[in-house]
Amino acid sequence: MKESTLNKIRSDFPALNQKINGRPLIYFDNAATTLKPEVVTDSIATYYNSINSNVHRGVHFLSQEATDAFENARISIQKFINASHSHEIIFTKGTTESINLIAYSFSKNFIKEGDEIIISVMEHHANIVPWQMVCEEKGAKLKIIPMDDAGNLIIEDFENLITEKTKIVSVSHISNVLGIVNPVKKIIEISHKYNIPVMVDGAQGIVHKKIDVAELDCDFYCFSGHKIYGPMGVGVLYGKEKWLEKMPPYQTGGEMIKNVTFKKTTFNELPFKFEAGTPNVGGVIGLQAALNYLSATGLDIIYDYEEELLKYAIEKLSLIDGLQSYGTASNKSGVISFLLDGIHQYDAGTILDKLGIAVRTGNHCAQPLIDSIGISGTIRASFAMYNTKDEIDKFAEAILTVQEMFG
Amino acid sequence: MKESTLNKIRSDFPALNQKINGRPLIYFDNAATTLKPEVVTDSIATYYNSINSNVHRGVHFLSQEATDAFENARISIQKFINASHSHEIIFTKGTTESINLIAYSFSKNFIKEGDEIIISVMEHHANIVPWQMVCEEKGAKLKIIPMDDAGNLIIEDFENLITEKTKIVSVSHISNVLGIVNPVKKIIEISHKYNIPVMVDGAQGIVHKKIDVAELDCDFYCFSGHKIYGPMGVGVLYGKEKWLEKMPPYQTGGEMIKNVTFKKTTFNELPFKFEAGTPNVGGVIGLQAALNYLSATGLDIIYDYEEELLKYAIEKLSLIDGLQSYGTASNKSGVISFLLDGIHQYDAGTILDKLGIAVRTGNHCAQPLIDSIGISGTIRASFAMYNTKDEIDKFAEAILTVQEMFG
Amino acid sequence: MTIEEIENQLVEEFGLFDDWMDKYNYLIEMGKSLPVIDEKLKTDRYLISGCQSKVWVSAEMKDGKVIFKADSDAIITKGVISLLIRVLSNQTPDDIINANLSFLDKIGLKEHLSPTRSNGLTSMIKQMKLYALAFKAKMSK
Amino acid sequence: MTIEEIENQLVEEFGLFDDWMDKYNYLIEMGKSLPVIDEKLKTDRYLISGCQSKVWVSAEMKDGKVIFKADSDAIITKGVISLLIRVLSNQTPDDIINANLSFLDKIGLKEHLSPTRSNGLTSMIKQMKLYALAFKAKMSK
Ligand SMILES: Cc1ncc(COP(=O)(O)O)c(C=O)c1O
Ligand SMILES: Cc1ncc(COP(=O)(O)O)c(C=O)c1O
Repeated sequence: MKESTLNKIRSDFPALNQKINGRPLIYFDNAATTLKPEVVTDSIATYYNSINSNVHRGVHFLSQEATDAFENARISIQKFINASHSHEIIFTKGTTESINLIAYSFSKNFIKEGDEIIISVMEHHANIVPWQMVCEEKGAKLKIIPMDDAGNLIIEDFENLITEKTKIVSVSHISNVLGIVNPVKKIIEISHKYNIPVMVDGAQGIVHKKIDVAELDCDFYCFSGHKIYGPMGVGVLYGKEKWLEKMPPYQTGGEMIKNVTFKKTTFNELPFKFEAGTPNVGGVIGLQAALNYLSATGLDIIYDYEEELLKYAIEKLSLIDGLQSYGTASNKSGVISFLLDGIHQYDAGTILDKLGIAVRTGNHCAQPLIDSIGISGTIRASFAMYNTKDEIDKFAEAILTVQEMFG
Repeated sequence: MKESTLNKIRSDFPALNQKINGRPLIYFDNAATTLKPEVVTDSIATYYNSINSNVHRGVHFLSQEATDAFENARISIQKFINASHSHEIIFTKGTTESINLIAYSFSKNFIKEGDEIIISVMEHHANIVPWQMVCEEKGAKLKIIPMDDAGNLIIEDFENLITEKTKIVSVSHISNVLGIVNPVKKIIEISHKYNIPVMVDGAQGIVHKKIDVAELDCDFYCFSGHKIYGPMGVGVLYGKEKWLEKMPPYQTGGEMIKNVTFKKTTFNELPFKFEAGTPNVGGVIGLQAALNYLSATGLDIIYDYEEELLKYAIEKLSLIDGLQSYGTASNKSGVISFLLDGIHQYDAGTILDKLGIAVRTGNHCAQPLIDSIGISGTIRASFAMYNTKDEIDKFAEAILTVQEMFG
Repeated sequence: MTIEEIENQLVEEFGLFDDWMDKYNYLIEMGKSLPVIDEKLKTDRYLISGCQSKVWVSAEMKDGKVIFKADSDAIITKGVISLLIRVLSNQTPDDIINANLSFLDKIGLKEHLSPTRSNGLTSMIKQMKLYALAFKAKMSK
Repeated sequence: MTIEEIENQLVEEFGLFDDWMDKYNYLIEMGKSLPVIDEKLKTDRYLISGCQSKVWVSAEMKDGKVIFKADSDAIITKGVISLLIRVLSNQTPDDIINANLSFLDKIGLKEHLSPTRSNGLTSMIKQMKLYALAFKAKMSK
């Protein structure tokens, strides 16, 4: 990325322009939530301060404008991930809700006692617990794809897990702890051989990779707005029409119905069937602004730069004695996790914070993965397009300071 | 309200400052969603442009700030509705989700085959369909409190509906179609005599009445941020601790768990048990800003003025020939619904829109109520604190124009 | 007349009004003068549902041309319907299928055809084109 | 010494440092010198759970005073624990229950006691006060 582009980007994110404990903020907690470019908050404010209205069914001008803006955002998102139809884009409040929706609605029609669901060992709790609930409710069984020491999912083991009782496979695109990019395309190919649908948890994938759901051929793809420079409280569930059509509604109420009598209620068509209640129009418009910002900046430029940054960070950290990295496989994106010998991650995180560096420590909502490695947590640094090599240099220095303090 | 106060309020809402079809906007669609004072969008922008962070479990400074801001907002809301504990305030994405949550979690532990659920004839679809789903799922029965011609719920009939199988009563505080303020306190008293919990759909109530859940003694109270001058995508479920403690979680994932292994997952305490995934921190902060704005303006001043406005509107409309009002009972707030003889509501709404007046027409997501009156919809005008008598005068004139055009 | 000729005619007619109220008054007139359709066609079978104003539409084939009949309970909707019928009725299936109906934009009534507008008109046009398609398929057998 | 006296002493000690790094170095020293607790107390029974750093706390009654023992797997947390033990251990139940611990604020470590901070210290103080309450109840029987 050209330096001028990087500077331009940095100037678009007001939150970068602050000091923490007297030092310029170095924000390496992007996997938890990214900062927002000013166009996002501007677009939200503009929406509320002008066309602010509830959508659908309103005859008045503002309501029409709001509806058009909302439905245009749906089409933008459809194009951004290359879905076939805009009605395959369902708005939710985030990845967690998207997965809960699928777990509920898919299992209602397709999972019965004795059936099996496959996830991987490196899933976020959001892609574990909803399936555990389904298993408990239905008497189904959860099976786990293991990984090798470098963090690669073991594909042969996966194929062996599949039986005729396997009804769905749900895996993360990119691990939020290790940054490993999982071979989702391979997993989808294998699963489809057995006619098993695959849902991809794209909470981390959406921001670091070009997503083309047609090419991936995944059956479901989920992500959160707030992890791709958009606002909180809005998320997306992409689902193939053929599956969404066959799934019953999840939440019920206004918008998602066609006809209500006390005797019998009939439901609306896609996508509305899955969108009960007043949607988060402001949030959806903010998300659209974020995606537009990315497209305008140039996706390839961003992905290349992020790759460069990650490589640089990995190199830098590899020079530090007493630093143990996790997830060393080569296919990585956006995230590194490590520990310092003899130093608790909480201690390290606290001192890094004092030095103006925001990292996350702990189990990152992926406790089974952390347990399987046999540690109590990691220090996680996760990068975004506005981070710099200079910040990574400072980070490496700060780690040395931490080691000295606890040495 | 003093004119200077009213002018100040109007100047705080940027959306009022626009023309629709060449005329100054008269926004009478407040029951669908209110406009937002600038402090709301400002507070959202400030959050995203500075402390923007994911909450809970983060060691770094910004994450702490975000967590404190988020939990302070919870306490603000607790105080606003006078709940006993801040952990009785659950953040959702809106009223619809709040009701879905209760319907799911309450019924899971407390409703079995043959049990009965009581709602009223004037409920919004959001307070009908989730209960229909529960009834279908569990083999329970939905019973309906009827109303008289003026729109009063018939309390004697309600008491007769109660049996030992009645497990929960769910009614709206204020009807979104008729503006009738239901006798919820009376309904709660009666229900509690039989140890039946009551949930109040406060989507319309929250904005026109001082809500004191302790005094009301309701077991649950729900509302949406966007109908009380706050952002979309955030809502509240208040529940008494004793009920929330006994209800299983609804959505699952991060935040709401204590411990996850592939064998066994244990859940977090209240309120987190019911808040899966990254919450809408920006939305919650925007909602808090809205409530602070109301408190600073003075709740009593606002409620008195809204009453005055409504009375004025009712009087004005009563002078118009060929105008049929619905919900003529005396205890009304914020909303009027009517039809013009021989004129379809859609036609009237279209012309009013051309005249710069935003009203809503149709069944207002309360089809059973509309059916029970024997009409196909109404024209609904709903008021907020920034509306004026002058606007109501213009509205009355506009209605005459409509009558002339279709006469 | 061809579809295009009728469209031009309508654009001209509406060009006479420079204020919206006259335009709507004219539309209302047209709505009122739309031939009333047989009450027995006003059944669920011909109903376009899920809308604020009900719209019924039926079609039959006569001498290679499609004859539409339609109605609505809202008069403005009826007005727009009458325009659509003037343009599309008594045309060949092919011409109907290919019509782009840009005249509504030109006369400032495009808003009524927004797919998000719940007056049933968008669904009605879709339905009219579906009828044309069906007749075309039948003819070519 | 009374709780207040010890608090003042700590405020004085920390007053010597004018930069955060010295303060944290001192805290780390204190953490390291916290008497190691019996490994057999490091069980779930004494664990304050749900936190990033584990905290164990136990208590016993001696001559009308409560003796606390505590530990953590994180050294900064241990440092703060050692301060809390210096202040609260060997005090009467009543004094413990009434302690407001404002010294942490004064020495610039208040952040560690934020209820939203998941280091377990807030829960630990709650637990210490609960122990004190329990002993008090036992005594008054
Ligand atoms: C891989 C993965 N899945 C799911 C989630 C949950 O996303 P959200 O909290 O936005 O619902 C996250 C975010 O923490 C994640 O990283
Ligand atoms: C009485 C009532 N209940 C429930 C709702 C649903 O609220 P929301 O769409 O914000 O979830 C509304 C709003 O339309 C309402 O007026």
